[in-house]
Amino acid sequence: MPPLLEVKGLHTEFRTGAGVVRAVDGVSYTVHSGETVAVVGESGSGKSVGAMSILRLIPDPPGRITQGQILFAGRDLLSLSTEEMREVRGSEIGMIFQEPMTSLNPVLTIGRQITETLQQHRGADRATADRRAVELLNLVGIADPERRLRQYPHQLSGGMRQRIMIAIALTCEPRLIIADEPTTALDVTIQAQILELMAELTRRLNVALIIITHNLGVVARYAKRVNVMYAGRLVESGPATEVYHDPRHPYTMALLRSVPRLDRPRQARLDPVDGQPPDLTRLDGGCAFRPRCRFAVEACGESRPALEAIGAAGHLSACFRRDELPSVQVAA
Amino acid sequence: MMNRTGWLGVSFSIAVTAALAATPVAAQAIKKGGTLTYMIPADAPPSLDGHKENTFATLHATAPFYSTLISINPDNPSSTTDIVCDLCTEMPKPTDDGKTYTFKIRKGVKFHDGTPLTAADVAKSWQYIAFPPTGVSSAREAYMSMVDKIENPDPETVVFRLKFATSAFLPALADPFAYIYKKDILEKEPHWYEKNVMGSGPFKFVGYETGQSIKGTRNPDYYHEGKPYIDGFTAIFAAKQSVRVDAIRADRAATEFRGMPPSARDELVKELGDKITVQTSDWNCVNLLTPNQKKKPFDDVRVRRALALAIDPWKGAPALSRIATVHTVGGLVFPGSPLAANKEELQKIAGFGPDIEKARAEARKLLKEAGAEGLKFELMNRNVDQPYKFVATWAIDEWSKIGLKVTQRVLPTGPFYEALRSGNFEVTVEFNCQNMVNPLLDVAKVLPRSVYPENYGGYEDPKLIELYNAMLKETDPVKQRARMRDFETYALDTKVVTIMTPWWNRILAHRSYMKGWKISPSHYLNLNLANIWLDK
Amino acid sequence: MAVMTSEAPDEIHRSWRTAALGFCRRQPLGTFGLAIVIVTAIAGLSAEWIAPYNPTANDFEAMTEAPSWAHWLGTDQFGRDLLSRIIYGARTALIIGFISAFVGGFAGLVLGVGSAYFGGKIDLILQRVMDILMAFPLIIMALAVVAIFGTGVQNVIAAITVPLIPRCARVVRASALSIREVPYIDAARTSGFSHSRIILRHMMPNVVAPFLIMLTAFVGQAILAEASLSYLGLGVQEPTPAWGLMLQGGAEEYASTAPWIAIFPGLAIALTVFGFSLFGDALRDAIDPKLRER
Amino acid sequence: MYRYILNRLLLAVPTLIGAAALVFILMRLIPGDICVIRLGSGSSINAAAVANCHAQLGLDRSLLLQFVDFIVGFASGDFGTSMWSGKPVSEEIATRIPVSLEIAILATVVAVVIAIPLGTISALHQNSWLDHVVRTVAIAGIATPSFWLGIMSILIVLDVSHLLFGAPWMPPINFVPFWEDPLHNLSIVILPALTIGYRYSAVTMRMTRSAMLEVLREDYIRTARAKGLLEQLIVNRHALKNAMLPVVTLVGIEFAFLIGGLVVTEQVFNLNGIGRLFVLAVQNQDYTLTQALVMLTVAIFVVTNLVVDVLYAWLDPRIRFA
Amino acid sequence: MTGIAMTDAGADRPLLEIKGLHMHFPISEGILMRRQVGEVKAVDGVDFSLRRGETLGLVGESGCGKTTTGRCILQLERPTSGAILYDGVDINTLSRSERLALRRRIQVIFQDPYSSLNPRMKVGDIVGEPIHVHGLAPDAARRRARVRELLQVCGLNPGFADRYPHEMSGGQRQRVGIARALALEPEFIVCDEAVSALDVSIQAQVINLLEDLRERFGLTYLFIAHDLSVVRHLCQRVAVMYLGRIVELADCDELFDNPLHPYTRALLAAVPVPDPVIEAGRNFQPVLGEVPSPINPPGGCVFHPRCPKAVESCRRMRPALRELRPGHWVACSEVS
Repeated sequence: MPPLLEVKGLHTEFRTGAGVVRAVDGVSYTVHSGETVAVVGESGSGKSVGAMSILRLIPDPPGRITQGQILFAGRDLLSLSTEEMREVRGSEIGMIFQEPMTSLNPVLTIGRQITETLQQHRGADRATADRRAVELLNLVGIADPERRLRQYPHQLSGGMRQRIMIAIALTCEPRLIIADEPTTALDVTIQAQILELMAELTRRLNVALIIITHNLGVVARYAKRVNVMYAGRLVESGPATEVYHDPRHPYTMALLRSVPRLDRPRQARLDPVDGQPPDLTRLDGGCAFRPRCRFAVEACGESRPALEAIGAAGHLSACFRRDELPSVQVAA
Repeated sequence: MMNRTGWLGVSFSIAVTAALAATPVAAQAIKKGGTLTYMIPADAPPSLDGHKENTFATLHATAPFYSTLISINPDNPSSTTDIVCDLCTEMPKPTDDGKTYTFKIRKGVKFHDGTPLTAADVAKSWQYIAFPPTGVSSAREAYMSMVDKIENPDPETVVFRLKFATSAFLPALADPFAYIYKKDILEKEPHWYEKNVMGSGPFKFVGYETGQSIKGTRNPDYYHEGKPYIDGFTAIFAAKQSVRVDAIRADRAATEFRGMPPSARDELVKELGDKITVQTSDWNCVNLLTPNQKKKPFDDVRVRRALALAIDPWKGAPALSRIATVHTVGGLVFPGSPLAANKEELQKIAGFGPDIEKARAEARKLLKEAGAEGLKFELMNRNVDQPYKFVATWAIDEWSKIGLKVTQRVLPTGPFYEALRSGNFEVTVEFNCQNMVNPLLDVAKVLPRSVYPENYGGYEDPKLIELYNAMLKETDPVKQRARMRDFETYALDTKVVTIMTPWWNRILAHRSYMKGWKISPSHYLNLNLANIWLDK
Repeated sequence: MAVMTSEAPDEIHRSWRTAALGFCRRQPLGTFGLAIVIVTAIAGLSAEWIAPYNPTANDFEAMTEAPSWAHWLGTDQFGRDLLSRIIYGARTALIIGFISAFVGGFAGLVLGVGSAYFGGKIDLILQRVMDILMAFPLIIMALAVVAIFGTGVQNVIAAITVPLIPRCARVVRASALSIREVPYIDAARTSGFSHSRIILRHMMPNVVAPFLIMLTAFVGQAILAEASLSYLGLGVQEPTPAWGLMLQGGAEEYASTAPWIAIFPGLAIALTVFGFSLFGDALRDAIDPKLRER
Repeated sequence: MYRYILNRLLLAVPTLIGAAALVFILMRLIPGDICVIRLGSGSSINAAAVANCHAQLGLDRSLLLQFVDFIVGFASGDFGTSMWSGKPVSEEIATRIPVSLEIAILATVVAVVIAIPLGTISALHQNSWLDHVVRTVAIAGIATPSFWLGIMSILIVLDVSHLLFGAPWMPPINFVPFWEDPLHNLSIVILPALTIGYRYSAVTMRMTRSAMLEVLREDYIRTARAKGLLEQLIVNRHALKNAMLPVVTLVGIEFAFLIGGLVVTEQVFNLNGIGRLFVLAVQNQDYTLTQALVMLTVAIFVVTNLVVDVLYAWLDPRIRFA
Repeated sequence: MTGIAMTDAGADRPLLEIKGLHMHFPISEGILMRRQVGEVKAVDGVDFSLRRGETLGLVGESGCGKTTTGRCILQLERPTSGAILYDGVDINTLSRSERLALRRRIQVIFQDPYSSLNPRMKVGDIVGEPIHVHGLAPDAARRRARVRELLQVCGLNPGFADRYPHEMSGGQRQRVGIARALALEPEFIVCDEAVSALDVSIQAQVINLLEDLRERFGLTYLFIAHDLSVVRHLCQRVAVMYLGRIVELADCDELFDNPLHPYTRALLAAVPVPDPVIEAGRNFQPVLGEVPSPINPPGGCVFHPRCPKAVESCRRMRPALRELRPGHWVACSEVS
């Protein structure tokens, strides 16, 4: 079965006063129907830009997708007309954003914000759209949906707003939902509720989910596959268990080591990643992680390692020393 | 240079057009009918009551509605002495050694409400003007100080009995504000006329919108046979100079009756050619530059003299006449009067000398002697463009030529008067402008405050008063003229109590279709529109 | 070129230059505005040297002359060279514009920041006072000031300055209120800094940048206000060369017969205010992070 | 909501009293005397007449008494009589208000109808040539002295009509209410309304543009785009309503300040409106009239602010349901 | 007044003791005549104490009052009622000068490395200003030297003194914030979400720095955070807050290994661990509902609407903080 989404060699740039920022610099990955894929990375790693690029929501100027293909259900989204692309958004691909506070329009009712998608894409009449909205609110676990539909976002709590966002994303029964840090702004207990809800709905409705996060725990709990990004590139990709238990990129390894964990005994000291994240306008030809890498060798400064497979399980890493890492790691 | 001749050319052609237009084209047959629209160059006057008010805005708005006992001859308004009857039947000869004047009143005159106007109404109106009862104010009470009694022996006769004989009486009686009101109304409600109009003049009142317009319609019962010629008029308040010019240009109005700057005349003539008629006259108004002698160094006659010497009126007047409403170089007396100084006489007075370089050299010397070289001072002025600020700008530049550094402080009318009265100024621009041309009284402006309350020079000078009285009491015209010279020389040359600027120039450009109206040296005169007809 | 003694100044120069060049590239309109402002400033500062004639000397041989080689912009009714009067007028305009904008602005700044910082009763009272002042139209307020004190450059400045204060205080207060909530103010308070230090060192500088940009607009507004006052006859008086004054009388009287008298000073005002506004706008766009690309 | 409005109205009371005190003091600080101005425009002034006039106008009483009278009169709806004309102040104002109001409303309509679409388009095409043109025209509107614009526009109308029809044309100079002769009326008010409206629309346009730019960067616009809504819908439904919030405030404030603009514009066009009455009242030192006019201005200011607040609440549910 | 009795009887009196702290923010309406129409009970009766050299974690979800508690200690807010005893002295009874002296001893590190530094000041001035104001260095040269030293201590290149905050990365800025807090040589630092805004890889660096500093300068921390794993790593004791109240307080290991309060349990369960295998094995049931509004908190036990263990009495009775085990305090009537 062909993948639902195939991103091939995606490049997205931003032209800023300080220079050109290659926010996404040659990223390729696939998502299958019904699969949950996580994109992990720190701020500035290009994970959000990559997701926004799929929907072509990069503000131009200053941003621009310069290269690559995004094959969604067989069509290259990058070659669609603006009008065709608009039809894809919200209808075939839903999106959930980080800030439920600001992502809903403060001056429109909840109902209006849900139903307009239906009216736009399905040409539904008011009554049908309203019925569907009630149904959706029930689906995302909001009590008393009729009343809620008449309310405005500020009258709802953060958790409820994010539920509304999920309802909006699900309105047209899309095949893929992209969730950009959907729970970062929420409290832990609410975060758990929302994630559970998303996991359950995607499973029930067989929707593929790309979840973008910096939280390694969230990934571990919900994702089948993990893509780790650093400085605009994928540095490691593979099934979650593989990546967590046998990381093959020094950055992934360092990340996993640096977080304090509840599941393990308290350490005396954390083991942080040294140095600072790179300035994307000043990258050289070598591996971007090299200055912070404990395993860097001379070759790392000469060219950027490609993302290549390790074994057959679909585990890939962009490190020259991907194969020797387990042994080096022990030695270190 | 080429351009300059171009602009000179324009002004030259103006002069020619004006001359042509003003020439009477034979005796044209008078046409009747039509409505005259004219503008009143002011904002709304405080009231419509001529007895109470002193502003031309009231007069320009209400004169067509009223009769007066006597008036200046509307067919010869430029004369300062041609006074004729309006409501009376004949100009009386004074009796009783010039102390009694007996007027016979026309019969059959009707107020606009249809009631007859009798001598009783005339007498009552004049009693209110001369002796206002308490609670009633009369702006002309002081002019009537020579009147002892006003009697009304029968319904056709009014008798004025004077305390003493004076030639100032008849001009005062011809005051254009001296409307004849109805006796009953005055007695019942003396303030009625402030907001209402009801007279016996050539036009009947139609309506008044505050600050906007006033309208009148022809009075068919008017006692001057055949007049007025027009069916009615609309007077629109238009305080803004440019609006008035534009309105005449676009024929929204035929004219205004005060006077306009040369630029307006130039523009109208240039744009409209013979559709515009220009009438000009010397104007019985003048701006004076008065130093405050209570402030140093203006107490020093050398400084005042230097101020006078620095200004060259002979060169300035013709130049200024192209841009400002001033024209004629003159002394204290209105140049159109027989009492006025001629050029030769003037040139003997400081500031009127023929050689300006010599005069300025002397001025510098005087300043040096007085220790006031490079003096800096403030010239106070009133917030009126024409010609106040033009005259001031010119004077300041002239003064700069003897090293004086003068700045101008302009005040709105209220604060301006306040500053004048409190003496809170160094040198001020003031003005002397009277309804009737009456030089005997007009020159009193330079008399010290103890005698003439509206003098702001801050000086006392018994000799000046003495010279004035000598002139006033002189009855022989030739001798009186000589006394006037003494007075003038003492005031302007010996003491330099004030500095004359060129006398004003009344320019009126009106639509050529407006005929029958003649300009006069005062913008308070000849305003009842009875003689006007429209050639349309 | 200055002698380089160390590397640091060079770097600063370069960053200045890059910043300036970047500004010019990204804000072509703003650069145009800046150019106008600079030209005006040069004209105002060096009027004595560049003006071809004495701006106040009457010349009765050359009254209301059209533009020519002798008088590039023509002459006015007193025969004064318009170009020279406009050049000198730039000085008057800038003096009035800058002094009233800055005095009014800084008074507003102090009141606004103080009001926001102290809050409570002080804020409430100040706000009410500002409301009252705001309710008076600028021109009416100026009318009263001039009626009381008379005309003259200082009084005109005062007349324009007074109404600017509440407008400025209002804007400043709003931004100061948001800065008051910012953690570095809390940090300053926990460090035991005095009120005056917190206001002056921590709040003011952070309000001042947007405020200075606002001031450039105020300079323009002040120049316009002077023109309006002059139009009503209450502004600067003859013979001082001032743009608004040149329009008063002359603009209307000669609009038809000698239009250059009306046109050039009007253009000078419009262009200068235009320049200040363009520059201010561009500066705001360049500095306001919200308007910069993400 | 009603309580909110009531509260705002109560808030206006100290502002009104403060303004009353301020104008009372200011007026009495102006040197000069209404009686002297009235009686002294021609020649000599009669001291007795001046004293008489003072007594008639009540100016011989103590300042405190005058102030108390003013406040009490005002509170009871009696605005007094004009010291200049002796007519009731309310009548003086009522005569003048139609022109001013008409111009103000027309200018506002011009501003709103032209500025909001232009500002929106400009923001949507930020940094395009269209944006540059619109912004330049707008800033020119802020930079041009309105009286100069007025003078020039009259002149242009005169010259152009002279050229086209052979006879110069200008709008009539006597005001007629709209319902009596709409064409006549409109030909009078259109030029002043445009003159004032230009600056007004320029300000509004700039505000619309920057508000729109800011709103377009908001997350909910991104959400709307992600929903695949038509761009038109995003602008009209999602962006415009939010962007209108600051615009409404500005339009309100500017409307309240229109009286200031009218002062100059009514001079230029010789209109007998509130602005000119204001100048006259100050120059004639007509205390009662000036005081009443200032109170009127403050009242307009307060009411406009109130209207803005209500509109704001209507537009923004966060306030409506707070 | 139950108070928190010291388990360690031999210790000195606590460095900080908070007794019955209430912080209610009035909600008023009306612009002219303000009427209070309600209040936000941000902190509603909090007691705890801190020993010298100890790190106490204060955890809870947003709006639970942990930050307000910190601000009260920092004297940025004046509590509605209750006492804050610092070194045995109630800070609300201090005179101006005593207050100033106390300010030196208590410092703060904020969450947001962007807004907690004055953007118009150079790093050197930001760190040097408190030294200057409190006269801790005799002259400018010494002050500069001290600033460089502090930057170095915080792991920054002393050359950064000439930079502006916007020229630095988030982690570096947070280090500047720490250096500023250290400038006054305090003994007590309130860390208000000091690491939560940082990226994972930087967070660990800063946590390590905070630990190093504590050892080096004998600091006492009040560590306010919502990230349980960080709190567990850094703190000796932990207090869990919910809707303005402390629901559980215990030694760190005791709390994490043996949570008693249903809310603490829910919190811990909600945190996913970065291990797919463990996560796959967990049977996870998120706690229902959301945090109620602090304007109108539920009666009785504030957690009862969401509590799986709630019984009828929880609606009415506000459970007191009881010491169920030595040093382990819980405010729940249903656990034992």
